[in-house]
Amino acid sequence: MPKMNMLQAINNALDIAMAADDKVICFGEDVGIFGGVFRATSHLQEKYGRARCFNTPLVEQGIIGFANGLAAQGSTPVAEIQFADYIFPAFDQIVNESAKFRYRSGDLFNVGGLTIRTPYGGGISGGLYHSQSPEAYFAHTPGLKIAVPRNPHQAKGLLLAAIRDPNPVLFFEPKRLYRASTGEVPEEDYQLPLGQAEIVKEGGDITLLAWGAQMEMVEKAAELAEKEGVSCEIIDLRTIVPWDIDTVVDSVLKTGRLVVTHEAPLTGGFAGEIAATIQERCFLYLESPIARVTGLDTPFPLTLEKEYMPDHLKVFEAIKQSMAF
Amino acid sequence: MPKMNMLQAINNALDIAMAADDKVICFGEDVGIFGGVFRATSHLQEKYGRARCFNTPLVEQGIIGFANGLAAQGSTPVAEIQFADYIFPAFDQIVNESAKFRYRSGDLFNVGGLTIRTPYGGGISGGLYHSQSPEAYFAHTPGLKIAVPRNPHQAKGLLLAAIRDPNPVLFFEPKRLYRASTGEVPEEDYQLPLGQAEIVKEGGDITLLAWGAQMEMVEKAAELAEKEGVSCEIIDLRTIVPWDIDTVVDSVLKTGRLVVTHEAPLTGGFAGEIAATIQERCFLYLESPIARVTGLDTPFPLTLEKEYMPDHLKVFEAIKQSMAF
Amino acid sequence: MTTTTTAPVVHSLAFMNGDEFRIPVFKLLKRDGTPYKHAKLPELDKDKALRIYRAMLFTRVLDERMLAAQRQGRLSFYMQCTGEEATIIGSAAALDDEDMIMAQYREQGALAYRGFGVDEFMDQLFGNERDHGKGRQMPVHYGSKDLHYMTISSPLATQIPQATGYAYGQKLSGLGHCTLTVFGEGAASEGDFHAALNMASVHQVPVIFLCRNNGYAISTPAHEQFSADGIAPRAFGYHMKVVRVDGNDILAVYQATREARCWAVENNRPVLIEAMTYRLAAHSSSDDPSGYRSKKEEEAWRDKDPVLRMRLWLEQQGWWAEEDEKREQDTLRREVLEAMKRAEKRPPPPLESLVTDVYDQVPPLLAEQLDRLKEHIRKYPDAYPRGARGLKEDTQGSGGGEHA
Amino acid sequence: MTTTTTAPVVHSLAFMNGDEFRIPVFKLLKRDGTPYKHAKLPELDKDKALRIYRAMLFTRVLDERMLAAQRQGRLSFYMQCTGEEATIIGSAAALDDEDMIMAQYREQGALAYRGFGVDEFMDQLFGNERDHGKGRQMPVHYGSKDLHYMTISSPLATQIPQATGYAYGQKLSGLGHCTLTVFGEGAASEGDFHAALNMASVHQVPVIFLCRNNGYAISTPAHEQFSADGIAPRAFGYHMKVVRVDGNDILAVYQATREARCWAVENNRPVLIEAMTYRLAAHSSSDDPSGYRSKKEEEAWRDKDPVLRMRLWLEQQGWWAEEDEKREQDTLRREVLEAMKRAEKRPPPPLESLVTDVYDQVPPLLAEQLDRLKEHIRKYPDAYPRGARGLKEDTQGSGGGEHA
Ligand SMILES: Cc1ncc(C[n+]2csc(CCOP(=O)(O)OP(=O)(O)O)c2C)c(N)n1
Ligand SMILES: Cc1ncc(C[n+]2csc(CCOP(=O)(O)OP(=O)(O)O)c2C)c(N)n1
Ligand SMILES: [Mg+2]
Ligand SMILES: [Mg+2]
Repeated sequence: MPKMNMLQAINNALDIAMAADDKVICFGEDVGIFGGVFRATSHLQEKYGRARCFNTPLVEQGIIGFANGLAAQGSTPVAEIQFADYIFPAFDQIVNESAKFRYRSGDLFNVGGLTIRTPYGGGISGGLYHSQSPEAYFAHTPGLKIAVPRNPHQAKGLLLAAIRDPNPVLFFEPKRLYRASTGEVPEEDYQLPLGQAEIVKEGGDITLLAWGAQMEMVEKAAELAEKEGVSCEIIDLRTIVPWDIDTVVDSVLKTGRLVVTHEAPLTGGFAGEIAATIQERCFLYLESPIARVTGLDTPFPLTLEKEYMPDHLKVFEAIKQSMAF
Repeated sequence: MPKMNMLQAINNALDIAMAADDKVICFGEDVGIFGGVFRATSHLQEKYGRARCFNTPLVEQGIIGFANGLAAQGSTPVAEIQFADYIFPAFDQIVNESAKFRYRSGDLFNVGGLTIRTPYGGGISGGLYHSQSPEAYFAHTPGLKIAVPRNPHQAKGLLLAAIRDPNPVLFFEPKRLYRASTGEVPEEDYQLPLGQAEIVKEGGDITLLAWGAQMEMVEKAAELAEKEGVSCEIIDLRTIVPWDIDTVVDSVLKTGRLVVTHEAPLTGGFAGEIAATIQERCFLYLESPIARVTGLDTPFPLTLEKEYMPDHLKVFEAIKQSMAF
Repeated sequence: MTTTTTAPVVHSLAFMNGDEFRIPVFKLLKRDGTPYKHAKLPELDKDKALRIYRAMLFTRVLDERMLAAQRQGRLSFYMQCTGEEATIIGSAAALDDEDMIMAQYREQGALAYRGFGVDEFMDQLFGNERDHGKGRQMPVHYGSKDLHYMTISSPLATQIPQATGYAYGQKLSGLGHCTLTVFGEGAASEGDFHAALNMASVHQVPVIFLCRNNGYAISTPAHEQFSADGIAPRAFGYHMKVVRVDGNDILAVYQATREARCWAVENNRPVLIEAMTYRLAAHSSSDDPSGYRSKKEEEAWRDKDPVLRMRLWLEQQGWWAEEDEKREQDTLRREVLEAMKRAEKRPPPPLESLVTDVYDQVPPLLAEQLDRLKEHIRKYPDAYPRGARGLKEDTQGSGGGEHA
Repeated sequence: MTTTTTAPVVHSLAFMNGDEFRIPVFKLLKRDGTPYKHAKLPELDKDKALRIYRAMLFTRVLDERMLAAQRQGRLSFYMQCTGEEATIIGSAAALDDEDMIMAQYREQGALAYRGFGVDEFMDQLFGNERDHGKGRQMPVHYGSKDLHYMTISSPLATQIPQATGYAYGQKLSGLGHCTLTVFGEGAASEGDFHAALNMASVHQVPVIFLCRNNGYAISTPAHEQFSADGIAPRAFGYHMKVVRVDGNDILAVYQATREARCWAVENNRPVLIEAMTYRLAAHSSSDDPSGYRSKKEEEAWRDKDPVLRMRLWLEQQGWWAEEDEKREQDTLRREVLEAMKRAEKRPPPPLESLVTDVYDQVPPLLAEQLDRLKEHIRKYPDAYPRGARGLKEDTQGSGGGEHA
């Protein structure tokens, strides 16, 4: 199997999707000849022509509005938003339109072909506007699916699934890992299922739950904890909506403890949803409060980014606290 | 004390704020001579002139962009978004701009004068786009405050506080109650504190928590429950951000049970945040899982609105289940 | 790439503002239905002319009846097309019937022209189990896949960039279709308008942007909406073809749209049409215009009635007469009333429709929510008569009177 | 209200598209610094001319040095103004120093002209404890309340409607100030642009919209950004005064902005200026333009260098000479380097700055979060050297080399 970094895996997935289906069309700011500011769409214009891979004007609400229309027409648009921080001008088109298109029309029309790719998250000295993790804003919106890969293998498999899923999917790419994360990626066309979490490591004492770039923090924290004799079960949620409640519930019924972590601020973050659901479903089995390790309730900082980040040490401390409860 | 409905109370608060301070300026779609589609700004243009109360063009992102600039300049804009369902085109200006203005400039500049008023919620046969309760989208955004009144007295006191608070405040008005809710409202200028919940009724067996229009459901449900001998403590959160954790914690430490209800869909709704926080802080005191009674994870329906709504019967059932746990 | 424009160079400073030129208004018919001198009317055979006129009449009758029904409390909400029938139906008639129409909400005339049945209208208005939209949206939010009419969405202007994208797909599919998107002069203030027109121009798509400049956005008059002479001059900012027509002159609208369509489809290029018209009725059944405009102004526009103008022209062709009018009106009124009665009686959509179509399949959590809801309704069937219907074997009678 | 326009009526159909007229480009100076024949230069005394030129030189030197610093890994990120100094500084110089400037990110020249100190620049670039922005934003996101320069915000175009609102406040306060907002031709595609210009025109505010049309938005050339001849024709859609200038000709920019300002402030009306220029450098230190444009094109624009043109003109006035240039350049280089060394050594902002300014006061939950963070850092001080600094009595030395 070839080794790829995450960008290569994404590029490869797009390439495969475009080769397999003429209806797949990629566009966004600087996506054309330049291949996107991160080069995720490199060479696609060369290969598939300007009609199927192109630059748009600089207008996110237009990009998604256009993509909605194109999807309604029967095409399979894969729109790139250059940074997740810049997805908000398109919020109305996503939340009021993409998400509600099928429902409001009684399934006469739908934008199921739509995929929105966008790099999210911190760790690149990006400050307020190149670091946000906005998944929770969209998770409150029935009608959307949301997937986040943690490594190149997932990136390819989940992105291909997202493109082919008959519902609009937001695909958040952990940009910190674009080049940092490498691994073996099958050459062929494959999909990973949306809506299914992955048990990355089994363990008996405590469940650690995350997605995307935070998985690295969780794995490092688990290493530290294992050294202290704590057996950790690690789950990668992979899909935020619909999220795999059963897998998490089963794990917590077994371990009795749960730590959830994400980069986004605490208040209103998706860890809250998870904690609320799990405390309800595992009430009698919980041995300690469900812990959330998250960003602070502030905008994303710059100089003190390291302090802000919910890193492995903070996750480790949460594990210890949970065990000691 | 005069009796007012909620619209009159809001109109009265705006009138008082404009009379007291030349810097207060009200605008939005149809807000001028017409007084807004719900008439919340009636007569303000007559009284204070077109420069201080006016129609804007039909562009929510412009209304809030303009309001941000006006607030940064030192004025006190009170912008109306005609329906909360139409606030999303302004999402970027609110979430990336209003919320982060002070932080990113190191407090050189701020838009603390800004207040955004908007009618929210169901119960008026409004379907998908005249019924949404989007508070949770904003609750995940550090830098914003969010207040929701449940009756005319609160509407006036909280709105005056919002206008004068040195931070941007979103003021969600339960439009179902605009004319339906009436009560005595002091004539004079007064403010109710942001960030403080109100214990509406003390009780010992279970805590019921809501805000805005849902308070009515909670009160009705409590009546049913009391008949069955359950003593309910009812809390009106009033402010979603920053929310009054202490008051809720104190109550749950006492009762050991909590039901939270809102109209918005379950997943990612603010009840999740509350449940996550309370299970952590009251872990050893909880006698049953924290229950959430909310809208379904669907867009807001029309014909089957009654079925969708988290009404008093559903709250009542949740109370019974919690008691029986 | 260079930013040097083809513009001339000057060494003394002069500002422009658009007063340097005017975009004229294209008219063909006078109010009395006769053509202006030198006006060359479009070719329109009798069948097509009558198809157009019948759609106009139907729309007028529908609007009258349904507003009345709303006033009687039989319907929760309604919006009239009244005064704008020529703009709507004239443009729809100029299209191929398979071209996509993406409209705002006041364009029922286009649907009527395409052949949307009176029962289809009523089922949507009453949100019953036969509504294509499954009773999920407010009245007038029609949609028809068969008739290539996109389901209406309340958030204004969102359909405009969608039309650009839809037309891009049409261009790629190469079948020679285009998209017509219709919006008010108020909606044209939204950011989505700018996005849509710019992208259409850059990406070269066959879309017709039809702005109904009817003078008001609810209470806001056009002069508080923008400062320019209408919407048309905006086209210059996108180097887009533009034409302005008398929106109450159906032949002018028809001709302008036909030429726009030809050009758009042949060249894969967008066109902007501004139709100058007037919203004769209130904004919606919830609105009362007396608070923001004068009866006199309304009267002046009533004199320019587009339906009457078309009728007069038809009479001059010898294609229509007093008796036809009477018969047609009677028939339409009866059909509308009968259909309304049928629609009112039809039961609401089944409880399951609350959770279907959120996704292509109902996800587990939502299925669970439905189950819990059913259980709850079984406990309190009287509190949820509509929801309880399908849960018991014996349904609860008609359900007709339940609509608020 | 009526929608009848003042437009003429026509009975035959003709589309327009904006080719009917051209918006010329206003120029005063040739490349060699001499005025065009018949060009009437603005009055500019020696002091002001030198203030302008020094700001241009400073900006050039700052850009060169900081890009080099970025290449050496001393700075995380940088954006150059190079090639656009005339547009930025010429417009700033035409304002009253108390007018508000709301810029995009590439306008450090305006700050330099207003007197932002070299240490202030450096403290922001290095996000140290003296940065006015408290180390929260990426390099080049300057702001100065004293100099009426709004802190830069990365989301594009958001400042444009804000400028409209700011100017509305200025109009109400009646002190005769206006707002200048600067943005790229790329940012002008955003919905916020449309909102801003339309509202400015309707609400009649003294705002100058200055578009730097520099040919590119990152890799996207202007012809993939819009189809019209530049941004200027959009003004007609808002009935807004507009002028187009050679953005590399500082006297032309100065004169156009001065007249625009006079008119805006006296009449409370907006003006649009389109400055035709070129981004000579890469988009940012993260970009490599060789992937999307030719060296030849860049060279052609290098020949139109705005700083050189100004220098040649100054020399012709006898106000500047070779020695002045050398001395000034040396001084500036030294000042920049020294300031950089100082800024690098300054410690980061205190840990508390993570939570202040989210609100006017730190709310209880956030205070709790800070307390927990402190506790955590006390446990692992080596893992958080910056955060740990303030927590111990003895701080950890310079912190200088830590910047990624
Ligand atoms: C995004 C959005 N904002 C506000 C509204 C509320 N609203 C509904 S119709 C309307 C006026 C529309 O005016 P115009 O576009 O001129 O169309 P007309 O009603 O005149 O046909 C407004 C403000 C909305 N539906 N969507
Ligand atoms: C809303 C938003 N979308 C995308 C970006 C990413 N971005 C930063 S600069 C830029 C190009 C801007 O081009 P232009 O406005 O022409 O300014 P220039 O860089 O040429 O000065 C882009 C796409 C952003 N900062 N904000
Ligand atoms: Mg209108
Ligand atoms: Mg540019």
